Order: sequence, then structure tokens, then C-alpha cells
Amino acid sequence: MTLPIKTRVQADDFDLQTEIDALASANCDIGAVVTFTGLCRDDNGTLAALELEHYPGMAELEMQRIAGEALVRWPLDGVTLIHRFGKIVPGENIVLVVTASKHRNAAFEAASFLMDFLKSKAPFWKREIRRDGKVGSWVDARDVDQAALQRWR
Amino acid sequence: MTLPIKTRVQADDFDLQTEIDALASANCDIGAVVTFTGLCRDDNGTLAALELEHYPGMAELEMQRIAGEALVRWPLDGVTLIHRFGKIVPGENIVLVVTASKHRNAAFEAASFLMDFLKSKAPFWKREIRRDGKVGSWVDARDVDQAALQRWR
Amino acid sequence: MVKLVYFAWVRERIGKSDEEINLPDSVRTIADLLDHLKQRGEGYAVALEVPEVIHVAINQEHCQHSDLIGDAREIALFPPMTGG
Amino acid sequence: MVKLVYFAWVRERIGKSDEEINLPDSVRTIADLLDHLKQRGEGYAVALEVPEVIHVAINQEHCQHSDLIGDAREIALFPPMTGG
Repeated sequence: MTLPIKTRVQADDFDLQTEIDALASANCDIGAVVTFTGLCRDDNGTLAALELEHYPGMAELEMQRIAGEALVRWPLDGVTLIHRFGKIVPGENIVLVVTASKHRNAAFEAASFLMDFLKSKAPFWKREIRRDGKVGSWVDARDVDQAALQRWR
Repeated sequence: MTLPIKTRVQADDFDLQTEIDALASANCDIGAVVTFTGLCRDDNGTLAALELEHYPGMAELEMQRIAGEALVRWPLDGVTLIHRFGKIVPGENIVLVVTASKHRNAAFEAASFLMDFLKSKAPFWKREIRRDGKVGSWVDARDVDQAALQRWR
Repeated sequence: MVKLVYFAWVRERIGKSDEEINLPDSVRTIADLLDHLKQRGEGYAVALEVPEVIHVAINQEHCQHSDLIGDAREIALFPPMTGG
Repeated sequence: MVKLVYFAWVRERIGKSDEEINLPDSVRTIADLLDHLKQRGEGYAVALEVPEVIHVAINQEHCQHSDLIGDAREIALFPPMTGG
């Protein structure tokens, strides 16, 4: 049996239903699927887009490592992680986590764990591109994201 | 402003990406979307389908009440609840919960809360239809689902 | 007159999905109602044999067995829910 | 020879995305490497001014500043990650 882990780093958008169907069609025994989608948001009305830089190679590896860690901790039937890079405008998808399990709490907890680790461990960096055409600043890491990792020790 | 609650009770299937897009297009300020999908599963290889009975009228009302309770407890930008009825075969969707928030933990917790309450408070009942053509038994409520409600007191 | 509606195996055992009945004045709470219905025939007696597992909604809202029926228009009896 | 790769504002401040350099024998740990790089010019000095915030990966795996470089093929320096 192959491990039910799928990770992708891509410029293109993704489709949730397609990803869930792929998981469920591979395994008729799945009862609960949890997804987390992170979207590009425009808090101040000044954002034209986010430009996402990543570390090719390590991004994929790190996502595999994070997914593998979740499989060790929870009884999961599948994990899918997709992270986009390049230019992403407000309202568009940035990241997707899908967890499948017979047990809904396992699916919820694993998805939450995966997001906390993707935020702080996967080598991606966001920079703002402003509506006035100027390249804005690099998005600062948030202490709250770092603190979130402590929950899972 | 109208409350961002959508609840539907329907025989037809649903599409996750469509539901998320509807939420996100109504509000460009959404950063995190969590979904829970409950699927029909066939544990023993004997299940042809589940037949879902519901209490028309109360099912919709109860889903509205549960969604309203989640909005009081967490800072949510949107809640969508969809529950199917009728005949559903293994691998098909049964229920969908979507929560949107600026804060990913609020979205995760609210989705988990909503599922716990849908399971034990929304007036739906599952009966098995077996592959040999026989009408199987009504699915028993599980103590673990009842116990799950205690978390949210 | 109050409308009674039944679901799942409560409906099957009673043998109908709904009915309208007149309640005597002595039936004041949901617990009284369950006792009263048990007298209406074997199907009712079997359906309501273990009253503790019967869930009840008055006017489409969950209620307790100790709740008063008052001027309820619709009372629903059903087993524990198994949606989701 | 070790390949160094830089990302985000570390890359911008140093002014290049990667380079191959020879490290003197005295550079044994990542902390040594950061000290060594700071001497290479103003861009490096600005980029690595607060070494505590610099994250490092050896051969595409996160590591600590106290870790030995050993026979690393690729060392990456970057700011705290902000994906997701």
C-alpha cells in the first residue's frame, strides 16, 4: 500500500471538490474529510496581489515531512497539501490542506496541526504588491503563528 | 448587513469549491475557510446505500439555530451548512459544513462545533439498505457523538 | 387538536407518519403525552416502550419530557438523531 | 565548495540568489558561517545584522545555528517563513 500523502507546489489554482473526490475515490472507507483553505485577503483595500516566493525542492520535501508527521500522530486515510507560488490576487486560494479519516476529530486536529506547521516551517515568503504599483514590504512572520506550534509538542 | 448564514436541506449533491467561492466572493476579507464533509462509507462491504429521513421544516430551523449559535461564539465571516436526504451510496457526500474567518482557529473550532451539533441535534435519521436488497437496520446513535456535545458547554 | 408527527423507527412502529388527536386535560407534559399514547395500541406501546430514548420537539424545537404541552400545534416524536 | 542559497529579504539584501564559496576550516558551525559571511560586504552585513532571526537549512532540512556544517552541499539562509 502506498502512503496516502499527496503534496504539490504549483503556480496554478486548485479545486477543492476535485481533491476530495480523488481522496474518496481511492478509498470508499473514508467517512470524514476536513479541508483548510488559506485565501489572499486585502485588509486595507491597498493590496493588488501577494507575490509568493518559495524554496524549490525544500518546499516539497518539507511538506512531505509535515504530512508524514501528521500520519504518525493521527489515524488518517489521506493527506493532501497544496501550496501555490507566484502572484495571487485578493480572494484567490493560496494553500490547501485536506485530511481524511474515519474519525472526525482526527481529521480536524490533523488539519489544524498541518496548517500550523505549514505556516511556520514550509519555506514560503509573501511580499505585498500595492495597488499604486509599488512593491510593498515582505509580510512579517507573526508571533502568534510561532506560538501555535507549541500546542503540538 | 445580512447574517452570513446559509443552510440547505436537499436531495442533490453539492460542490465544495462552489460553496467556498460563494462565501469568498461575498467578502474579500476572508482569510481562512474550513470545511467538513461527511461521506457515506461502507465498513463491511455490505452496504448498497444509506436512506436518510429528515423532519422537513425542523431540519432547516435547527440548522439555522446551530449556525446562529456558532456565530455568537466565534468571530465568523460566514457559515454554510448543507445536509442531504434520500438515498446516498458509499463514497457520496452526506453533509457539508463551511466556516470562514480571519482567524484559522476560530474557523476550525466552529466547524468542529457545528458538526458535533449537527450529528446530535439536527433531525435526520439514517437507515441501511443492504446489497442483498434487504432494508437493513436504522443506524444507532453513538454515545461518543452525544459525549462530544459536552466539550462545548 | 394537536398534530403529532413521527419519524424513523417511531414512525414505523406506530405505523403512521402523523395524526391529529384531542388530548384530555389530564395530559399536561410531554411525559403525560407519552403515557397517554402508550394506551392507544400495541404499535404505540412498542414504539414508546423505553420513553427515555424518545426525543421530542414542540413546534419544531427540541424540548424535555418535563416540558408543558401548552397550546402546541405540532409535537414530533423520534429516536436519537443520526445525521451528519 | 558549498552552495549558498538566499531567499526573500536575505536574498535582496545580499543582492544575489545563490553562490558557491570555499569555507575556511575555522568555519565549523552555522553560527560560524553567519559571522564569516558578514565580513563579505555591506549587503551581507545588513542581511545578517540580527542573526537570531535568520533561519537556516542544510541540504534542504531545517537546522540550528549550533549545528555543524560537515560536508553540506547546500546551505540556505532565509527570514522567518510566511506561507500558508
